Amino acid sequence: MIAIRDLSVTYRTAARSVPAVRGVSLEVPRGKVTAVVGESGGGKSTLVYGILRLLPPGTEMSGSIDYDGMELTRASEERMREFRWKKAALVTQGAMNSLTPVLTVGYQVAEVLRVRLGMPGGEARERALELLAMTNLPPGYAGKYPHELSGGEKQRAVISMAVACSPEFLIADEPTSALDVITQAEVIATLVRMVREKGMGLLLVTHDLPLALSISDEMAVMHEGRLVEKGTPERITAFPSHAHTRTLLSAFGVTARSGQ
Amino acid sequence: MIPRRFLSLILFLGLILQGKAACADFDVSSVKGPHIKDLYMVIYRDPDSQMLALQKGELDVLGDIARPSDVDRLASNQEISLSISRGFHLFFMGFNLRKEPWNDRTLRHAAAMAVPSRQIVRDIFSGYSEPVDTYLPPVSPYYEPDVTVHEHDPAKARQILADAGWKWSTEGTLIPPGGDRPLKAVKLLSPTAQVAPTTAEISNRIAEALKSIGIPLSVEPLDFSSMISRLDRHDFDLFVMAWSLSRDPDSLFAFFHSSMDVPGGYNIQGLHDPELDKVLEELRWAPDEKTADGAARKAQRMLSDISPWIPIYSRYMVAAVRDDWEGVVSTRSTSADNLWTLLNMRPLHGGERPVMWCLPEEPRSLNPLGTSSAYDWQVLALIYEGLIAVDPETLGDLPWLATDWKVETVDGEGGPHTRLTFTLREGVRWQDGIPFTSRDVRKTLEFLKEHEIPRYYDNVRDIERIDTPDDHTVIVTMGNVSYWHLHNIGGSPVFPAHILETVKDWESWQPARETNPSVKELTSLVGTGPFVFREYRPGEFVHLVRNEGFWLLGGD
Amino acid sequence: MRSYWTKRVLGAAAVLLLVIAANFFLFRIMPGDVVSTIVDPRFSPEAKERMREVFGLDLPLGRQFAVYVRRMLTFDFGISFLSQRPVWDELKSRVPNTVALLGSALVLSSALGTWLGVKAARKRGGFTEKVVLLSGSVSFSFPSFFVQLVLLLLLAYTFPLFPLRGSVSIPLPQTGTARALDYLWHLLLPAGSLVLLGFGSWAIYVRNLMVKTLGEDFILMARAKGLPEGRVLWNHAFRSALPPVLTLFLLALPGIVSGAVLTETVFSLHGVGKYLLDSIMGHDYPAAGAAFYILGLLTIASNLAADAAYALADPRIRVGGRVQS
Amino acid sequence: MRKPPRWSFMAFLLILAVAAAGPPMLPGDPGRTMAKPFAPPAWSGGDAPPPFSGAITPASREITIDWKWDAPENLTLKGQLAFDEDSPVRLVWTTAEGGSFTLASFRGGSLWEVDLDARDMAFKTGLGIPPFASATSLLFPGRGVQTLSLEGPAPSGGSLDLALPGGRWGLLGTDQRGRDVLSLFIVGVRVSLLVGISATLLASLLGLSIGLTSGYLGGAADALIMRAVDVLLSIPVLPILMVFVGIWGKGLWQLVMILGLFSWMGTARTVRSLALSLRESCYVENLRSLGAGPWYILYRHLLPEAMPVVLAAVSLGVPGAILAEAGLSFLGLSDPRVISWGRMLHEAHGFGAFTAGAWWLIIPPGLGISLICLVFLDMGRAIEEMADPRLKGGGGR
Repeated sequence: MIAIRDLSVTYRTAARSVPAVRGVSLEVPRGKVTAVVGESGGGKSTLVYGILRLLPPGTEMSGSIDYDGMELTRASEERMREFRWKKAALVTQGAMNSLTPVLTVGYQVAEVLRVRLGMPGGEARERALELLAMTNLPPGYAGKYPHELSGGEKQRAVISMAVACSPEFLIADEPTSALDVITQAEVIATLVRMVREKGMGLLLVTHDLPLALSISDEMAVMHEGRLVEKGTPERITAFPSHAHTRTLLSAFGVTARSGQ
Repeated sequence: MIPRRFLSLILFLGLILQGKAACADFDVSSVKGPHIKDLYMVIYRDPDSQMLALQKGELDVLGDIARPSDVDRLASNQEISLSISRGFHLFFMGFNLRKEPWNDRTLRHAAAMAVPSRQIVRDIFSGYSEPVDTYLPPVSPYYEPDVTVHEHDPAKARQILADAGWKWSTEGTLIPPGGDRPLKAVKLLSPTAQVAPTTAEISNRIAEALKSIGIPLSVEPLDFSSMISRLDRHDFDLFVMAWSLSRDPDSLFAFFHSSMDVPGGYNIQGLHDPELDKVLEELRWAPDEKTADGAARKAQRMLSDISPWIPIYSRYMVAAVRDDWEGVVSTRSTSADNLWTLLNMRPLHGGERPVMWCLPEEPRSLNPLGTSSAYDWQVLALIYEGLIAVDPETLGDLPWLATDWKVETVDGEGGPHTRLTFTLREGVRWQDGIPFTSRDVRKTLEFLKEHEIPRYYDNVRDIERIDTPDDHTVIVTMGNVSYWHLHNIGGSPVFPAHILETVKDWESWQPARETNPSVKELTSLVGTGPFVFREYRPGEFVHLVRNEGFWLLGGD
Repeated sequence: MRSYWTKRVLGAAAVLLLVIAANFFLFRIMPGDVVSTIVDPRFSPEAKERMREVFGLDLPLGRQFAVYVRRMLTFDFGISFLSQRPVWDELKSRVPNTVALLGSALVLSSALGTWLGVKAARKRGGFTEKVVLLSGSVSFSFPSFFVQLVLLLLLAYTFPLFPLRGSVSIPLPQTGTARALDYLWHLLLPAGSLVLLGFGSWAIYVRNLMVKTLGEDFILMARAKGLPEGRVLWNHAFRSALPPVLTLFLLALPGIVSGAVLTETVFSLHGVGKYLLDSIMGHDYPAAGAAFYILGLLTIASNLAADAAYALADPRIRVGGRVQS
Repeated sequence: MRKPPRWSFMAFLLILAVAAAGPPMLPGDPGRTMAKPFAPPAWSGGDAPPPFSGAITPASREITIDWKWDAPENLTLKGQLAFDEDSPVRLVWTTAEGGSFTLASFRGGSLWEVDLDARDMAFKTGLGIPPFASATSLLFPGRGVQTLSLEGPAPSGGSLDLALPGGRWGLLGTDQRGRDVLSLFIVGVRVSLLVGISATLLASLLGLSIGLTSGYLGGAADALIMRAVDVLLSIPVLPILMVFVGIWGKGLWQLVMILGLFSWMGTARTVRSLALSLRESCYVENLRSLGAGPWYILYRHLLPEAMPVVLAAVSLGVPGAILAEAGLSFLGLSDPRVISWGRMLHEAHGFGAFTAGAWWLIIPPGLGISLICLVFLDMGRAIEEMADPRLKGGGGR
């Protein structure tokens, strides 16, 4: 379980400082889907990269992130690197530039296996094919470059890479935006399958409220850097406690009863 | 009132060699060399690196030092000896006499008085040059000092102009006599040569000086070749130029005889003076030296009255040799970087080491027939020799490959002819071992004339016939009479007949790259001279070694 | 892929043709008279005229051009006006020196510049970045000949660590190895000065490219994968930035070739650049044309080489995708 | 917290001020000879003497010089003296050590003009010293009182001026002709700025218009122009400049033209890609559908967008032009009448300042060029960073 307690993140530049996450507390258990919903610029991505500690230099973090007794905000860079991907892997928006454009997809998957798990080259390449196959990418795709793949294919390649080291957690940052509806469904199905089959925990960060409602076990609503609502999808749909949640719900055509 | 005249009375005494390596009166017959075995002529093109290399000891001999700051610096260097000599160099400003207003002699005299040559020499050369008033450099044996001198005196310049009816406009521009319009703006063509950064500077000084007496002059700097083409087309008002002359005064004919005023001819200024023409003809076709000398001096006196140029200065030749050499030869008329030094020098502390001699430019082709580059000839002159050499002290004739000669005027068809009879030195061999005979001289002259080789054609065109009664006598009969034929024929290098016979195309002939037909280790670049060509590495050096069979060594 | 190469080769051919045409016409409209540069005061006007004929300058211009193109392509550059030797004979000995100078300078300055640029981009605001930014601007800002002259004075004269001139010692070393070492020793200062002058702008350019690249998502992704920093930097960021870096190669080349003229002048090197300068000064059309042509060929050849490297480095070209321009 | 303006902007204003106000404020013509050639700056001259002058007149027939330094570089005596009496006159120099030299002797009875210079060969020969020796070290053998006196009848009129040039001069010494380096330096900044800025402005204007045209027209015209740019970019410029200077002459404006004509390609390329992307943008698409003409779009939308790029190109281009001018000057391919920093370096090199160690002649123009280039580079970078903040050194993603 990853337990976030009272996390605040502030971006500092020479001229000003911008608080992006303010006093967030959240628990991400294994084997379950936890969703964070909020509008763009609400601090969701900062939260994701805060967990992996991939924020730009000069960013201030306070509060704590506890992973099985390890304090992530204060862990050494070495231990962090060990934590990344083996314990928690990142799934980014596939249409985004997440794959290195000059390396083949197969190489990029195999690279993780070789470098992180110390797998010999030949074995890594075979395993990469298997991983790609798991996300329904035929073997021929291993030799392709990212620019030759469609958005959905890229997304699946990214997921293959994410599960390569069998991490305990998947952290997905807007994995489906900019994909067409059918592809979206496929990608989500793949993700959920991984979680269910391997007992991983999934932290899904999205602005897509219906998606979050439909697949998450626990969810939270984020607004201007704060978590304004936490609970099961059913509870939130039924009894939204914060005005922003109500606005969101109504925006997506989900009717809710007044909390009070 | 004789202002400043007393300065010129203190004559430059010449023959001065600084410090330790002072050289007594030089006796040519004492030279029995060369003593050195290896000679590297190293290519240093940049004057700065020449200086640095000399001071660092990477160079032993450096000639033609032009920058006064370098001279001063080397003079204070205890490891280096400097020598100075007068040079056959003449820098002048020429007028276009074909058009107004320069056809006016008074204006030219006034201009001559306005130009501060002495001050220019002081400021630009720190005194290491000689202001001149004549049309031959003072080192010339035919130099005439007693000529009309236009002393620097701007006030007098204005005076003589006013006396001749010139007036000045309100802006101070000259108005010709009888006219009412001031002179139009004129341009002084000036080269901006890389090698002589001083030239443009001198032009500016001249322009300022002439402006001060009312001549609306500005400088037009041009690269050398566009300038020459303007001059060749006679499209100019004024120009500055320097010539490097030879010891013979017949250059006066080329520069000032009216027949040389053709497009591209040497009479650039377009001087036509029938009286002067007569004297110049007398000079050019003088039967003997006495007539020549008289005509040369008379021509100089006439020229300084006519003032077709304003002669400005003549450079001193400054050469530096490192002090660990002895036997360096320098005289008042030849600076230390000469053949005699090479024949005579040896390491001061004994032993054997190569001489590093500065070559300021790449030799262009090492083709003695095709090249006219002075740098090629710095090398070639150590390989090929002429019948007559020039005495480094007196600049007189010196027996060389010819031990004796006779100049006669004989009558023949179509009038009198000059006949030259040379007696050749015995026992001389070409560097490939083949004996040197009259056949070689004859073949050389015939070859030069037959192929009209530009560098030599003027020298040999008048040859009518060549007789070789025996192996050591050459009789050359010229088509007309001129004392200068002796120097033209006697001064030309002699090439081996057995090599000339193999030359198919003289323009692209590359003797340095051909294997010698008789000795495999040698190239076709063989002469009778003191040094044998070994290797030319472009951009780096030319390597020469002592000719062990050199005739001067054998006579020891 | 094929269209890429067709384009590049056609482009190179166009440049070649342009160089040849520029050569021919530029040098022919230069002022001045060839014959005048080789005059001697003792030549008569007839002798001068004879020189003009010898050099064949009396042919009509059109005919001269047709012959010219063919001769350029066969490396037959004619006879130099100044030396009266075949131009190619004169150039032959100079080409290796220039190639060695330019090649080593280009390779070393790009290697050093790239390394420093990557280092600088990695640590924003760090010491390396400051040094690179400063040294880049400074080395770009100093006139090259000024720096070179000062270096020459300091390192070849005041502290004589290097030779003053040329590319060989005199007399020549005896063994082959000694000669090779001697050559390197002579090359060190000129090439080193070019590196010193050239690495800065290279480093800045690479740093800028890397800064942009390091901001890309795939870099964040690579970090998220827990890859070691070196691998992120070189295998992902630099590999991706390589194609534009190679473009810089193309852009830097003409500058380096221009630098050869000054460098060869300062260090008295026997090279093509100096030959070009001398020929232009002497209005030696065939020689200047040939030198310009050789420099052009060197540029075109390296351009094509860089294009090939670009294609290798950028899969979007290699596998026939769309090329961003 | 507001940052102060970048240093380069301040420096640029300073340079502009010097260029505008400096030359008119100079006392007299910078071409005048002020001291001996290669005189070091006054503050570094050490034991070098200051300038000295004196005169012999009918009233005063002797000049005494209390000399406390090493021998001066030169000595000149110029002027006219008139004598009524026809008897011998001598100009005699007596040294502190008691040596005596006759500098000139003549007979009175007329007006004499004297023009002596210790550098003249004739002067040295007259004193009996070799040509490379220094006449002044003979006349100033030690420190103490040296005297120049006129022996013979008293002159009836005129005056004879003795001048000893200083061995050190001003803030930055003198050049090979004894001119004040500081004045030349101040005059030179104008030319370097002028050449740099006008050539780059020309290049940027060309680049801007060609880039906009190319980007806006697109298609075959664009392809053709870009090919031409590629070709021009891959040709070494210096050789071409050399050839053009040969054809057009070495004047300042010719140089500006040539430099401008051969450095527009980079700007054209950048502007063109900008124009291309703007042209494709929905925004311009909409404008076009609203019936906006190409000129309107070009003027109101493309141009303002391109301006920062062009400004940065100008700033970054100026150093290139200044350095190109310096390079051409160094090769001797510039107008010798125009004093620029490049020209100063060329002359310093031509006259051996580098080997003579005359650093005051080399360092100011050398550093001046690099300083001005640094200023422009930094301004260019500042402009670039405004347009693309990611490039800013340190901090911030």
